[in-house]
Amino acid sequence: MMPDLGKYATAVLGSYAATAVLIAALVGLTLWQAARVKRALAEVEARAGKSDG
Amino acid sequence: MVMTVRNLAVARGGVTVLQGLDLALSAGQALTLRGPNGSGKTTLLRTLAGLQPAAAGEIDLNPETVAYAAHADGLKSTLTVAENLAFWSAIYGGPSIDRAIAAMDLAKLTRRRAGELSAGQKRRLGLARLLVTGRPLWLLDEPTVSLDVASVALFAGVVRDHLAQGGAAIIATHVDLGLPEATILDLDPFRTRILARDGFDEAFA
Amino acid sequence: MRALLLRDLRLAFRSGGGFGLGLAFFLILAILVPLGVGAEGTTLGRIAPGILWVGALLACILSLDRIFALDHEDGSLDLLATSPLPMEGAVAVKALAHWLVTGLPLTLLAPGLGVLLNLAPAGYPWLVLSLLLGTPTLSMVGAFGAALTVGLRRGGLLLSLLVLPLYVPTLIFGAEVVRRGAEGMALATPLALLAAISLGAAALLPFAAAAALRVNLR
Amino acid sequence: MSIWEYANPKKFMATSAWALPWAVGLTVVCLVVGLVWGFFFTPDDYKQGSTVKIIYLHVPAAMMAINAWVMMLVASLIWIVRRHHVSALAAKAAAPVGLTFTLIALVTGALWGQPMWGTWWAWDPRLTSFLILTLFYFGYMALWSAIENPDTAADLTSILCLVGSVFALLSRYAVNFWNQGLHQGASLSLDKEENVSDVFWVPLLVCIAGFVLLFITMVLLRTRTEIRSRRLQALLARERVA
Repeated sequence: MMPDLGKYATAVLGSYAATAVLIAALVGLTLWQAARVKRALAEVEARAGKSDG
Repeated sequence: MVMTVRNLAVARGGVTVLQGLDLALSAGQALTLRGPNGSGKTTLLRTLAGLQPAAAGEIDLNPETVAYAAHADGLKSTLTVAENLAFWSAIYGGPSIDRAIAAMDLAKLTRRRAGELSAGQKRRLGLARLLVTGRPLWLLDEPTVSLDVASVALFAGVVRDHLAQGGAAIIATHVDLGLPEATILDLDPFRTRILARDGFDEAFA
Repeated sequence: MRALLLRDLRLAFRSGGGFGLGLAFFLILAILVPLGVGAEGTTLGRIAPGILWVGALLACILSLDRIFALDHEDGSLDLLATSPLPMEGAVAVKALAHWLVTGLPLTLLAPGLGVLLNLAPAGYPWLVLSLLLGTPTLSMVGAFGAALTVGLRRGGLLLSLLVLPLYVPTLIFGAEVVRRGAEGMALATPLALLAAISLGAAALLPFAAAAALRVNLR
Repeated sequence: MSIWEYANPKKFMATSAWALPWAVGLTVVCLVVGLVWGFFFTPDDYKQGSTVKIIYLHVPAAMMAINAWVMMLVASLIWIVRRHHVSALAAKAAAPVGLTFTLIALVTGALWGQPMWGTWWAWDPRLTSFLILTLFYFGYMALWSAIENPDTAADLTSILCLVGSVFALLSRYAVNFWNQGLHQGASLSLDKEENVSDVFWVPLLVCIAGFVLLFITMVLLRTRTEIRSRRLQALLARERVA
């Protein structure tokens, strides 16, 4: 199944790996921030006793 | 009318601190703003001076008539007293500095550098700046800080002269200036106590 | 306007330090580079245009934060903002004052450092001319960056980060003029572009900088 | 109903909550189809060998790195002219995404350049422009994080984005000029689009669509976080005052 990349395997696989790492970092950071802010907001809203928005 | 304000609200850092203010000031009138720390005196003065936009309401005021004096005097410590005043006089195209120097009792200090003055002397120099602006409406933020009793009286006299010549002044202060003719405005009733649902950062709250 | 210019110049001369440091930095850089690169004349001569331009640029950055920060600290910026002087004019004048105490002396000092760096003789007039045309942009862009960061505590470092990328076109065209001049090639295009950027910056950036200052004073 | 209603935070939250699952799904589908197709089912280029497979990452990332900045410019303009908070926050949300794409373009470019040109890095005009673009992204993000008052930050970063765009464009031309001045007849050309044949072209289009969708998804998600964060700050401020 794996295509024969020949002598350029490092470059090609490296590119895909680096891209995967960078995108994973971005997605991970985004999700982490989203979860953190969402939780903090839920806490404050619960304290304020209202849940609109 | 030198200035009219209708239903004004002012905000500091996105939070409305004063609202529902109606003010009117005519030539020869002075207004003293009273209120505890953080009540919005400085914010109100900065809004009237045009440094920040009003959160709501209208301000009817020609910006070309205003001279603003903040907490900080805006003095350059390496310039002499005369140079400091002459600079502001040139910027405003105002009258010569002699009268201001005499009025604030700075004659003996003209050749001294501002950095060598005492705190009270600096303040006197800062207030003398008002006289070289040649502008009718003074907005003063705590003008008497670090002034001694004699200097406060001296300054009250300067303000009185200014009013007599058709000027006007709004003064935020804690101390009694000795200006009985000034109307006192207590800002406490206008403070935003119960924050309205859409009181601040209304797009998000 | 004239009063503000004279005041800023007087302040710069009285407080010393500020712009003198920039010149000293420029000089030190021109001494350090040969020590690091080696004394070989042709190498030095080849990189001299770039070194001189990068040095001028860095020396200029050193004093940028003083354009507005001092006035902001002592309150005179608030007072200037409420004065009859239009903010755009004040910004332009303060940038001009900055140029007069940094860019202009750097331009005058540069030929001397060119000697140290073994710049080709044909390059000298173009070195002076390119710096004369380019350093005003450095001051004007710097004033814009200083206006953006005026109220910030970590302003100085951030200012460099914001301003350096904006210096790229000026640096490229400026150094290119000197390089071509030193090698005796045609240099009308980079020279014209350098001048065009200066004119554009002087015409438009005061508005952006004044807008940023007004936001910061709010 | 006018399009500006979407600029209301509540309306935006509602709409984006509905759109987000679709965006995520389409992103995953496009990226998986495009990359699998490109990686496994396209032939090697006769000249570049298997390195041609990097094109499916490099070109879309490079395109979106620039488009992200353009989107930030438009959002900044909308904030300056119409003062819609969502717009300013969307610009803020897009910056890290644009930066990531820029880094991807640079890294994959270097990995591609090594076997093709025998060097990781060449001061080619395009590469240099992207390096400068990263600096712009860093400066923009640093300015956002340095200013406490969110509206002040929105104003100042918008002004920076506007001025920065002009200078970025100038830098692009300057860099082109500079490099031609340096190396006469540079042999390194990155103009792949011109000589891409259909075998590579179709999966490349799918990958480009995938990156566009990824950008949209990320910006939606990050903007939602920014709006929540603003609301959090507003509620905390209210608690302090009350």
